[in-house]
Amino acid sequence: MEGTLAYFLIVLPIAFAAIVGFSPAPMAKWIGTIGAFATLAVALLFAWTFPHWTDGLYAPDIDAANWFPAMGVSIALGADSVALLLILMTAFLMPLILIGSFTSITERPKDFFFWFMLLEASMLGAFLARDAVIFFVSYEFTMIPMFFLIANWGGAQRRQAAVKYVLYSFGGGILTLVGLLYIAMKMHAALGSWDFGIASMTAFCSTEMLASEQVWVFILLMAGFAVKIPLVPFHTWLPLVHDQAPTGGSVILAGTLLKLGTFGEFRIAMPMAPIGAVEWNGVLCVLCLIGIVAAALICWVQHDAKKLVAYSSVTHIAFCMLGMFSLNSIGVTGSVMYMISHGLSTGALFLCIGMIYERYHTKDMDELGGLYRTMPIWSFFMVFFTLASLGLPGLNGFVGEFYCLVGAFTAEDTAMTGYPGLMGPWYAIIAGLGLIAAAMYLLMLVGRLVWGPLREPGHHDAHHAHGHAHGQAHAQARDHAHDHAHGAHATTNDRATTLSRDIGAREIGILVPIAILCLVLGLYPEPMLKAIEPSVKNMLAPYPALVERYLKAGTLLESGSEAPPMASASQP
Amino acid sequence: MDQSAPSDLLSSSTVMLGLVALASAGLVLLMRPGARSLRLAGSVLGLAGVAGLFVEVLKLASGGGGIPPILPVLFGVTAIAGAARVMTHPRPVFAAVYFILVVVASAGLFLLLGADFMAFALIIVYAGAILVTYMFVLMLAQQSPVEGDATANWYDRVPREAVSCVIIGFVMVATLAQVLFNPNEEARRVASSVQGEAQTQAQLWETLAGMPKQLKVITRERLQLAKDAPVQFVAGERSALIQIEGDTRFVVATVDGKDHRVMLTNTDLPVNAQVVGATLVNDFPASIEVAGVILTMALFGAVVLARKQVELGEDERRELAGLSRLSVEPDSGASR
Amino acid sequence: MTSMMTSMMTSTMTSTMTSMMTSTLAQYDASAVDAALLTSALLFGIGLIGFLSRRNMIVMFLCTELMFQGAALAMIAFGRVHGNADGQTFVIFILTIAAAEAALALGLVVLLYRRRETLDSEAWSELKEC
Amino acid sequence: MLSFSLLALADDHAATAASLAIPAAIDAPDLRWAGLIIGLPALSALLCLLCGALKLRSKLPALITIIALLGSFVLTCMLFSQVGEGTPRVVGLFEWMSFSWGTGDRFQSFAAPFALYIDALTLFWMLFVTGLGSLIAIYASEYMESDVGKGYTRFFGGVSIFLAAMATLVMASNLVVLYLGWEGVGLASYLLIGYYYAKPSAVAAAKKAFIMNRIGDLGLALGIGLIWVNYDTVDYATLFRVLEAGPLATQGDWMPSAIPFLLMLGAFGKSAQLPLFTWLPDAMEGPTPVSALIHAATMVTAGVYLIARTYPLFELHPDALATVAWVGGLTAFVAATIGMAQYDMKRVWAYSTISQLGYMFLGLGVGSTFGAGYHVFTHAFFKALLFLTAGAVMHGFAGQIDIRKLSGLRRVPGFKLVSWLALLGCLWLSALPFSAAFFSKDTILTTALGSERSDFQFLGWLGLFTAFLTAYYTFRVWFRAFAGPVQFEAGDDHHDDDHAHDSHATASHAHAKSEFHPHGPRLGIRIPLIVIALGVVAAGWPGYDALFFHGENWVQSMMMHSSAMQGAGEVHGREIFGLSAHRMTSIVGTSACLLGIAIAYWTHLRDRSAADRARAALRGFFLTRWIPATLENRWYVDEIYHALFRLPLWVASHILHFFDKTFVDGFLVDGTGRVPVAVARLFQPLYNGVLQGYAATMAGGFVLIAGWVFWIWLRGNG
Repeated sequence: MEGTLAYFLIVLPIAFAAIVGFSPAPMAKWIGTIGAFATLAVALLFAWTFPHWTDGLYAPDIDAANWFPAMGVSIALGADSVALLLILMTAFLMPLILIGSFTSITERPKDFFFWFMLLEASMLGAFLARDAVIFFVSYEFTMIPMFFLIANWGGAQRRQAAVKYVLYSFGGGILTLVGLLYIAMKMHAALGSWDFGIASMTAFCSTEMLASEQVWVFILLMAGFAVKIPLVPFHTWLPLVHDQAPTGGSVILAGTLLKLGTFGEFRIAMPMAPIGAVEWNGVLCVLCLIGIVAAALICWVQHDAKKLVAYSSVTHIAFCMLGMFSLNSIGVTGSVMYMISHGLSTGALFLCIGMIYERYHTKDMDELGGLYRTMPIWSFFMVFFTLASLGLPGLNGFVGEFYCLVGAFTAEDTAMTGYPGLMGPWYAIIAGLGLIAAAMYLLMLVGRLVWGPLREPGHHDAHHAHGHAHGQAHAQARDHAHDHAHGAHATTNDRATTLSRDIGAREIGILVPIAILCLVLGLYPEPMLKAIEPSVKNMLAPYPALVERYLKAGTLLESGSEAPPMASASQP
Repeated sequence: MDQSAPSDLLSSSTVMLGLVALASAGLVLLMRPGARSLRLAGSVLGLAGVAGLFVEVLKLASGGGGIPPILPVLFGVTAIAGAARVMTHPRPVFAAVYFILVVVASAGLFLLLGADFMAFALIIVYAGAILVTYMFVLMLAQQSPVEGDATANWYDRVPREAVSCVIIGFVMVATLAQVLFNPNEEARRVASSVQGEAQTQAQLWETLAGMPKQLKVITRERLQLAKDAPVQFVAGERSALIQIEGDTRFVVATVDGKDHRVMLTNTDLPVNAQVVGATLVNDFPASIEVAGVILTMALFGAVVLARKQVELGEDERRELAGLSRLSVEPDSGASR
Repeated sequence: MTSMMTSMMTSTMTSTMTSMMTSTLAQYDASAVDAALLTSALLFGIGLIGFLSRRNMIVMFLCTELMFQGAALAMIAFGRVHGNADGQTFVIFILTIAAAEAALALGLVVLLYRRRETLDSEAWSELKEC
Repeated sequence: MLSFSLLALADDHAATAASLAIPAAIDAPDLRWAGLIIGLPALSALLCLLCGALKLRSKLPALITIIALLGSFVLTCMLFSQVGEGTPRVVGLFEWMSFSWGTGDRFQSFAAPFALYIDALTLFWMLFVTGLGSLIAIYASEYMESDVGKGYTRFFGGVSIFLAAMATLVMASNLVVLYLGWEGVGLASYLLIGYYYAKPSAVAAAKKAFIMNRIGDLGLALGIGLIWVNYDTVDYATLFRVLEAGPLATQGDWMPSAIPFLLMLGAFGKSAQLPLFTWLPDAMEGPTPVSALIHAATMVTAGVYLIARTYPLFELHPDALATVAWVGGLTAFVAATIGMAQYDMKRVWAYSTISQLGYMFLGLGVGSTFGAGYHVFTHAFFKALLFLTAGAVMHGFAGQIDIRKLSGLRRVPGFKLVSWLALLGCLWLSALPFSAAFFSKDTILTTALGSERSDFQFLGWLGLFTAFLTAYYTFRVWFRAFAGPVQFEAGDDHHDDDHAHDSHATASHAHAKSEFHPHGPRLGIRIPLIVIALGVVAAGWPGYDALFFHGENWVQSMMMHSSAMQGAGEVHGREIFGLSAHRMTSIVGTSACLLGIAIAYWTHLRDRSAADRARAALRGFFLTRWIPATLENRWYVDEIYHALFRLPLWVASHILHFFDKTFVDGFLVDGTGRVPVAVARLFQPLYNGVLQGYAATMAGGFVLIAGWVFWIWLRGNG
């Protein structure tokens, strides 16, 4: 039963994309939303009938039709609890985004919803993939819809941003492909047959591949994911793209596309090259720390609200990866939990900023201020989601963050902790500084936008010059090409978009579910933690022995080609 | 000629390189439109280089001893000098004339190599025909020089990037020189020439055997017959006209019912022109046809290219097409 | 003046040639072959340099003729080395090509000259990649 | 003299409680209704949110909050009646966070259920938290009435969130739930300080408060981490049992002993002690009930509660408690000095709160949790009273709180009760003999002076000197504002809450200044004031009971039966100057208090110019010029922090941003983008359209290749 559901999860969005393509323009947004809701329904059904919530196995585990039998590539779909949670989050966010962009998307709505549906299909494909080629295809395919979404409906320099985004992650993706191919080629040499199944590749790699090979195969696999995550040196595309992407694009980018990187790391890079992961662990941890502190400080001096939130997601994701690199169950569980909570809170923040952008056509914090006076409901949600992403206990950010901190804290060489690791209290202390910095820049954001005296762009002169400006604004809006209107600040916050001063029922409708989910995950995260734990333990099987050997010997690269490391699954 | 010791092998090749370099330097000086004295020095330098080269090469050829024969050096040097002048002379007409000198000098070399038919064919066709066409086009395309200004126009005097072109030339010539004129190559040439000589001998007899008319002429001459006296040959065992006994060759001819044995000596062998004609016809029949086609194509090409663009007016065109002329003027009628 | 020069040259030529005729098969003379080869190399080199450096289109074609001449000389020399007449027959074909080329090239030159009133090859550089 | 002898008797029945172990907590599922103490305020917060959403324009939110707080107060009393000073009880409510992994000796588990740990300390704290909370809520219902439509629901929502979080913090059964309450209280204080959101100073103060608290919270979080790493549990009950079993074989060298210092950092952050105290004075930007409830009575005592609750942990490091004592003592002194030079009444009370908190930490440090606990109890009441009287004045005088612009309020009609209650508060603050504060402060100082350690003695004497300063600045405020000739100026804002039309208000208001007449507080403010005043006096009852009727001091018995039992024993110090510690502190303390009041009377009532003349004299003499300057500028602490932390961080951020934008993004990423273009332009000149150019390239290429081929061929068989 789940087998068909898994396929249905991917086919449905594509089908709806097609329908949107052929439907008349005004109908497009409704069909798109229905499609998103349908996918959500299928995802919920899939979760409902999912048999392996607590034993970390995959369902459906049947080997599906062969795609290229000669090359051992088969359309094998399957999800374990972690993948399923990410699928649920994606399916949950998608309808909200589409509803959110009803009014902001006026140009070519059909294309917009068409691309979004394809984007959803490819993301779900990536999460569901049990075959390296399927994973890679859908992982790379997400770039195409994202390119069009940014290039057509983005900000002023949207084309450069789109091109940069695609080239950057494409470059990274290529290296990942090389890594995967190398493994497949080694398998072919050893076993005589081509097999791209993720399970078989993982089994082969962690047992047969030499330590020296695993070290640089890990780097190759990590390259693509490091760009997508983004780890610090490769993060520069994120603020640029977020600044230029439309609201919906930003939300899905922060909500799920970053998680593709971390999920890839969790599903592909770490299991396939455990020795590499251990060898490079020191460097990666330092990168995460730099990411946390540096990006947080950069956030503090931003003037553009969206860029601030973009850099804040760089900090949060660095925090999440710190948990992942702690190589112990509590850390990795914390990082998976963090992925989901970051998706919700930062996604919601982008939605809020998008609502402001629709009304005032500016995201610049110097021009906006004290919006509580005019938009109390919006301010409530803005403050709520800022506190969620701040990691306030009781909301969803805290649980993930606390687990990552504890994970980093206990990843030490003392015997006391269950899992020896390469980090220690000092890492947790520096990451803790990130917590303080998070408070600083997020409260600065809320302090400027929500609290303080009322400041609206061009508000003052609007009253006096309202009469003639109004007419001129309308003329300008009508005849000028899309770019001009988009780029130039509207002289008055034009009422062309007929948006009520405070957020309307539609907008509240998309924020309330996220808020409820944040609260529930914050106060009662138990079921989710119990779901994540088993699959994390399965992934971490080879790591304790390796880490201990690493701590004792200082390096896992014994001189000469020693016997391939035994995947001593000492304990889960 | 034994394998010369590597040391002097090295020395001879470096000397040759030096000489080629010298010649090139001379050429460069010659090419650039500098002061007359400079260009004179260049030509002297060039000639010295070329002469040295010839001496070096011929020394190699004559096994290191003796004075090199005059004629090849003479022809070679004049050919090279002529070529240099062709290239450096600012007036294209003089360049063409110098080219004739080059052709004649190389014809001389042809003679030395025993290709006398080709020597004269070369002079006739090249110097006579092709160069004349060049002269003709030159005259056609040359603006008449402004009175008093005897110098050629700008683009003839100043060459393009003389130095880099000379370097390219120098590299090529140095390579060819190295390849052609090292002792092993010389030894190989001499070896194949010995074998070649023997082969030529047998080939000449075959060519003669393939020329019945010539044999008839020889027999008529030997037997003092009349020009048009009928002569019949008696074929040898492999139906070859020329029969061989020991090292003498003869042919049996029946004249008026009697067989005469006509002895053949080396002098009866075909002359170079005949040999060339024979090989041309026997070995390269297809090539001749292709050559013919190329020439006709060239003819058509030349005709088409040289057509004079004649702008036909509306009326002429209608007329050519045989249509009546439409016209509104009353009196234009068919008088035209 | 040119015709006088050619007649003078041919007269000297015939006198030397008759002395040769008697030995139909001239003794293989290594020095002659080497001289010819060297000359052909130099001729070809000078022809190449001329073609590359001279701006006048007609002189460029003259230089190609020089290269033809160099090639022909080499052909004859190696023909002599191998003792057969193939070299010489091939020179005949070289002549035909040279003639055809001369005819066509000069026709083109006339056309180009008529278009731009100059023989300078640099006048024709529209194909440049600016 | 009579009084002194009685004091001597009090110290004889020294209950040697040191060796008594903390009783093991028993599971009490029957007490699940205790969860409602947290549930009720949380529910009221939700209801307020609902009212806000429905845009109600009534006092309903106040009503909901007051009912909820009274309900939780009643429940706390019922709980107290049931548990009293009995064995502590753990009530599990629901599963929050739990995790376990590894097998065999490597087994590691982490459990943080949402459960309550009810013992004497918890009840003691909850009693005055919920009690004061409900009273102040009633006070606020009238105080905030001018904001009914605009921010009323948000205010009472904040108060409810605060009470819920404070209850969680106090009643938590493990440190992680304490952390939940800890940050929840920080959030509530952020929302309430920033209540007047239109004022940029309020927003900045709120942000500053939250960030400073967050720094403390980081210390606390790391402390919790360390505790869990070393003791494998974060639950109080199991933690106390493990500690009882003797100090763990310390396997990490500095790890276990770092725990008390980290917890201390958290406590100092929340209770505004020396390193992190600058946020409390700025927190006065919030409405006065908030200052009274949160920044005087309840939230700031969270730090004291934390140290009291985890007192056994503080034995892990020899001078952990000494540090607490030192920080407490120094803070008390510094805050008192700054308090002397402030002109804003609420700021003075804020600094006095910091100073009194310093005393409490001094008490904890020197080992008298009983003294600290008792001082918390008494301080909560009289400081709330002082703040509320100040609030009544602000309410009446349209936001005017500057003591230079107010005088003789005693005789202003409607403010007679407020003035007398303010006098009561001031007397208690300056530790008038036989006032409740006198007993609590006396206990602390006696323990300090009586202890063997010389530095504790020094702190004791410093505490006595600070008591003199306290008396001086308290009565400086009272004499200047409430006594003396009647003359006042109205505050600048029409009504000290929403300033939507402040620009218009000031213009129209100027002409109205002449005939402004303050309006005295109505019943809504008077009744809570009176009740609290009764509370202030009643707070002394445990002291009187122990002194006159030789009963057991109630606070001491509560402390005795809680985790902070080590310091709850009777204090018995060695002789000082021939007198017993008790008698010495009482004598010197009383004299310091009376001296302070006398000086204040003399410089601020009889001859008001005297203070100014003294100040001018100080400024004149170059050696002492720095004293008035530093005091008025609050020891330049804010400026130091700005220079030490905020400025370098700001510069670092700009550098990082610049580096990130130009080098990483510009040079590395865009740079690699530009490389192909540069290479293409390199080969551009080759294609210049000239025939011979191409011929030369071709010939050159051919010649090189031929040369190279022949060269190899030559070398081969040359």
